[in-house]
Amino acid sequence: MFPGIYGFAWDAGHIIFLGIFYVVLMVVFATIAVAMRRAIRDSRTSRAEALRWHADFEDLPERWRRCRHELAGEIENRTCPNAFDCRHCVEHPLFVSARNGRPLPEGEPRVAGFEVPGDRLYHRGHTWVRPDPEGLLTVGLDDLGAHLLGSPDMIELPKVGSRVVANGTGWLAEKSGSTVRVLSPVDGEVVAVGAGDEGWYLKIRPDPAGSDMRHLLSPAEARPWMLREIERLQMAIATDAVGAALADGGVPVEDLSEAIPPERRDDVYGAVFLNV
Amino acid sequence: MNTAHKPKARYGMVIDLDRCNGCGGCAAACAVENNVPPAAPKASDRTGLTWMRIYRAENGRSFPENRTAFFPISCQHCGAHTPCVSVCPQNAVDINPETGVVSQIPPRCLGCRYCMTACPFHARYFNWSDPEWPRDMENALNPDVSVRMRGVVEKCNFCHSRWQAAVAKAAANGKREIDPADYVPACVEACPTEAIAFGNLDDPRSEVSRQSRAPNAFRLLAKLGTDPKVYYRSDRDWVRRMGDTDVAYESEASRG
Amino acid sequence: MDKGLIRRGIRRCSTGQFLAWLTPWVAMLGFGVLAIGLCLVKGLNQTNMDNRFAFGLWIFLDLTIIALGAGAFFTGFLLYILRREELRAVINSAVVIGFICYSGAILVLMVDVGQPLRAWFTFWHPNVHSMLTEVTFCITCYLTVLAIEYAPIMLKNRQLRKVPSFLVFEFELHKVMPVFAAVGTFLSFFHQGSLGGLYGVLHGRPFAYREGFAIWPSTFFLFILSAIATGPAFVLLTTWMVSKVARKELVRKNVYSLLAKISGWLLIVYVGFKSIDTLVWLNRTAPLSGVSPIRFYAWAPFDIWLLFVEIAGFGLLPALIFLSPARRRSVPWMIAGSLLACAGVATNRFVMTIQTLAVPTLKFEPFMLYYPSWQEVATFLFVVAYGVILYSLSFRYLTLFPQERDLQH
Amino acid sequence: MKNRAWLTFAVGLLAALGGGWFAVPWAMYRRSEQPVQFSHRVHTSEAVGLSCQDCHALSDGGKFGGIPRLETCAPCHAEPQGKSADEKRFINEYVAKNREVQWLVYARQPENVYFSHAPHIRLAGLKCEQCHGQHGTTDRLRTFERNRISTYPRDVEGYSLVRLQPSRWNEGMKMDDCSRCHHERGVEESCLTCHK
Repeated sequence: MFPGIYGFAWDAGHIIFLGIFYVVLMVVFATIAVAMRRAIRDSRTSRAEALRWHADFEDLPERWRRCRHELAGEIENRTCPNAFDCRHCVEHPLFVSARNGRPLPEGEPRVAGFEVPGDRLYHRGHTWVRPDPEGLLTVGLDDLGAHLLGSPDMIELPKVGSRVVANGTGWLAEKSGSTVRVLSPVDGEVVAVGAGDEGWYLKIRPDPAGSDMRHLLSPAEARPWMLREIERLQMAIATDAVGAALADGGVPVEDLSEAIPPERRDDVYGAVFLNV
Repeated sequence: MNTAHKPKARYGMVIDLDRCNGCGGCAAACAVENNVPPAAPKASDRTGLTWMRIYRAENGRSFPENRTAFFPISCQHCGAHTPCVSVCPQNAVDINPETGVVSQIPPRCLGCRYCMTACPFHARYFNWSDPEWPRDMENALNPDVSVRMRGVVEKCNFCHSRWQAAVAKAAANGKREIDPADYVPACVEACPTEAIAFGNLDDPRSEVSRQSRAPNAFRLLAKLGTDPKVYYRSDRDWVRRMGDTDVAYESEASRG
Repeated sequence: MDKGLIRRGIRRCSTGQFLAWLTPWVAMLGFGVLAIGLCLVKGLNQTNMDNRFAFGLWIFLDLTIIALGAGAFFTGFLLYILRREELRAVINSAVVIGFICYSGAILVLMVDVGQPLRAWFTFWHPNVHSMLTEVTFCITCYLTVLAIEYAPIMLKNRQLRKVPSFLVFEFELHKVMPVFAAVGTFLSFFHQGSLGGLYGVLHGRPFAYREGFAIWPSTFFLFILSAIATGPAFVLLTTWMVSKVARKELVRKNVYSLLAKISGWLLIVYVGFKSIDTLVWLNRTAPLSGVSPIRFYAWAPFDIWLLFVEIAGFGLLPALIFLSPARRRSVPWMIAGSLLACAGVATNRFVMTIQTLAVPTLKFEPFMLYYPSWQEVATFLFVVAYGVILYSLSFRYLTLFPQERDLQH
Repeated sequence: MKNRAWLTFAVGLLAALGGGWFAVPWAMYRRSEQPVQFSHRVHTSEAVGLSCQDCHALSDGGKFGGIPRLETCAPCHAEPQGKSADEKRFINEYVAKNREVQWLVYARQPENVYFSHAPHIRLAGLKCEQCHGQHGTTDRLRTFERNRISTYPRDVEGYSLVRLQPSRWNEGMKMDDCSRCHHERGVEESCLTCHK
């Protein structure tokens, strides 16, 4: 095993055999060490939030990872390869330029009973962001999200002064025993927090360079998307016993969570808020 | 391993099968000399321990042509491509270049039994149970041979402790060469018909080397190329053919 | 009760049902513990092995499950090195199966050796010329690699991934996974081969002895080939069995047929080489050792039929099933093919282990058989139970089949 | 905070190393004193003038007489030769009662080792000091340590498991020591050379 131990000899057999053995060991341990070092670095540089989203996104079912341009009817079938982050997408600008400046059809501000106001941008995790006149960004839950969580049992908002990152955790909400990680639509520093009944949750100061919001859906895109989301929600709620149970049209009940069978609630939250 | 030295000796045996009557004296003497424990309560002839096993071979004819021969088989101390030495994963088996004896070191043995599958002579034995001697018989153990523990392999080593004693005796007298009379394995001593000759095969004057060159001498499974140092002799053709692996034999095999 | 541990959106039976499923396996595990305890405390006289059958049921089954566990390294190789992305659907399951097979085999080996506490001697005083040394080194190294590959699957558990450092470590570990896949492939290649070499080098046993290239006898390469040919078939088989037990689709059909196709091509190559090797051995190697090959097959029940069944029935037949596109469209056919292929590798390991020892070398020695004792069988049942329990836990709480969620609707 | 982490680590490391280097070896050996204290230095001094062989003789057959029996000591020690209490006790307890001393043998080899002094002294011409070091000039008999598991004396196992420096005499009579000397002198060193 080692020189100096009885039975070891400096012959070809020992050198080749043990040489290979030690190389294998070194490769294994070096690779683990690299992974650990990177993990420690990631934890320090608060990349954990971004990594969590990437890991979660990887684990989402493929039919939940549809490209926004598929939802807008610009392409037949496309799975998003960029974790819903169009800022780094090579193809997204091509789709936009293919529109030749023609805007997408605006659509109705009310989709299947859910409000989709035109003054804000939407995140795929059912949050929206609205620029304030004073340069801050207001973040809140969209109508579907608000109906699902109703009035949460518990809510854990970020501290004022902390940073949130796009696709990272915005805040945590607990409802009927399941914890939901609501995703933040944008990067920035939290300057104020509010509760859901005020219509918003966070006020965020964007980074000095300005916030890149290309990854967010415009109201015109959000309306067909919302339709798809309701479909998806119905699918998620559906059990073998009960079929789709959401009202078609009309005003949805205040607290949709009551309409969901308790044993499906956790899965439904995961599906809507993109939590794995 | 130091191979600078020319081997001092290549010890071997010649067993005259025409003299062997299968009495088992060699096996008994071996067991006493080498502290082979008595059979464990549940041991069978397949799980028992013996460094020297006597097989019975028959020519397969019916009366009055039926004939029987006995093959005492111990470790054959292969000299080339030694099957067991190369396979042991942890060097518990090696060849002593001074004597040509194939060793088996129980405290180094893991008990994987790979050497047993490798040995074509089935000359290696495994301690399936804890060795146990009847009360007081432990006092009669040979202090020059270590007892083996459960879970290890053991086998004949040509009574190597006797060689060590002979070397010490010669050294006490300031001599490097041992007196051949001082090194005789127990089985050779015990054989009532003096069927076994033992000595240095490399010494052309020795009895064993003369007998090994006799025209009726042969070795078991010689075609495997393991160069055993145990020779057998017989004037009977059918007995000599028993040593081969070749299929052309007519007898029905059985064993004792 | 344990809902918080199960991945969102995945349907699993109730806790009660799960415990009911585990109960018989735990009982079997307990029975195995008893047998193992007997072997360790009282010694190997608890087995029916003897001085002639120095290897028995344990070594035969160890070799078999290690061959079946080859699916882990080979799937990893195909996915991470050759980039067959379709196999991502089964890689986690293959890793868990590999881990179970290898750890189970090592566990049985620790009971099988006479002095388990001396296991480290092989590392401290290795005889580098022994195939068993190579096997020992490679298998322990590879089990380490498998444990490393298992780690990210575990860290993806819903509760564990909540811990940020676990999540980040899992992410980074996953990125370097190709390195482990490569190391695993390298190690598996050598020990699968060395397990074959184990017998091929026994020139004292003409039934097993084979000529070869450099230091490796031909069985070295045949074992590798048969293992990688059967590995995918076993992954296919287990996936199907799990989907039957769980009563749901776990992977898309194309994954089944891809596995079958890979297995089929490798099997046909294996059968080709195995046939050539058998002919060379019967006509050249064995006669040179002084044995007429007819002698090997002179005794019932291991007559010449075993050779034909091994090569044609369990080798060629599944290969033809797998290679026919029409058969590959039918799950029952693919399952039948997998069963045959797995039986083939088991037969091969059986022949090399048991028949080698049964066939006498000395003329006045009889042909011998041996029947395992209940302790030997129970020890192996322990491994089966251990495997089922570990797999069940992994299946329930970890994501073994990423496509499962997609296929639920 | 950071300092505390390092401190914890350092303390843990020290504890582990201390355990490995001192506590475990200490716990592993059972210590006992020789039944009678004895000074080799007095006996080998010029005043007495004994040599090793005078008491530790080699028999004609090459067997090592080893530890002297009462009959070797009694002729000189029928009456006290000095003033030591140990000698008085030796005479009263052993010589007078004709009882053998149960000496604890530092160099007693394990059961599976065959060692004969004859080839080493007569043929190789080794001096006693080569293996036994300065034992012949010591004033006191050391505390005897016996491995609780193997029951072997500590001298034959060496004083540390992993030895980084070449053997010193009191580093024991490990197999490595024997094999190194055999190797250096070109003597055969296969298993059966020394094992039985």
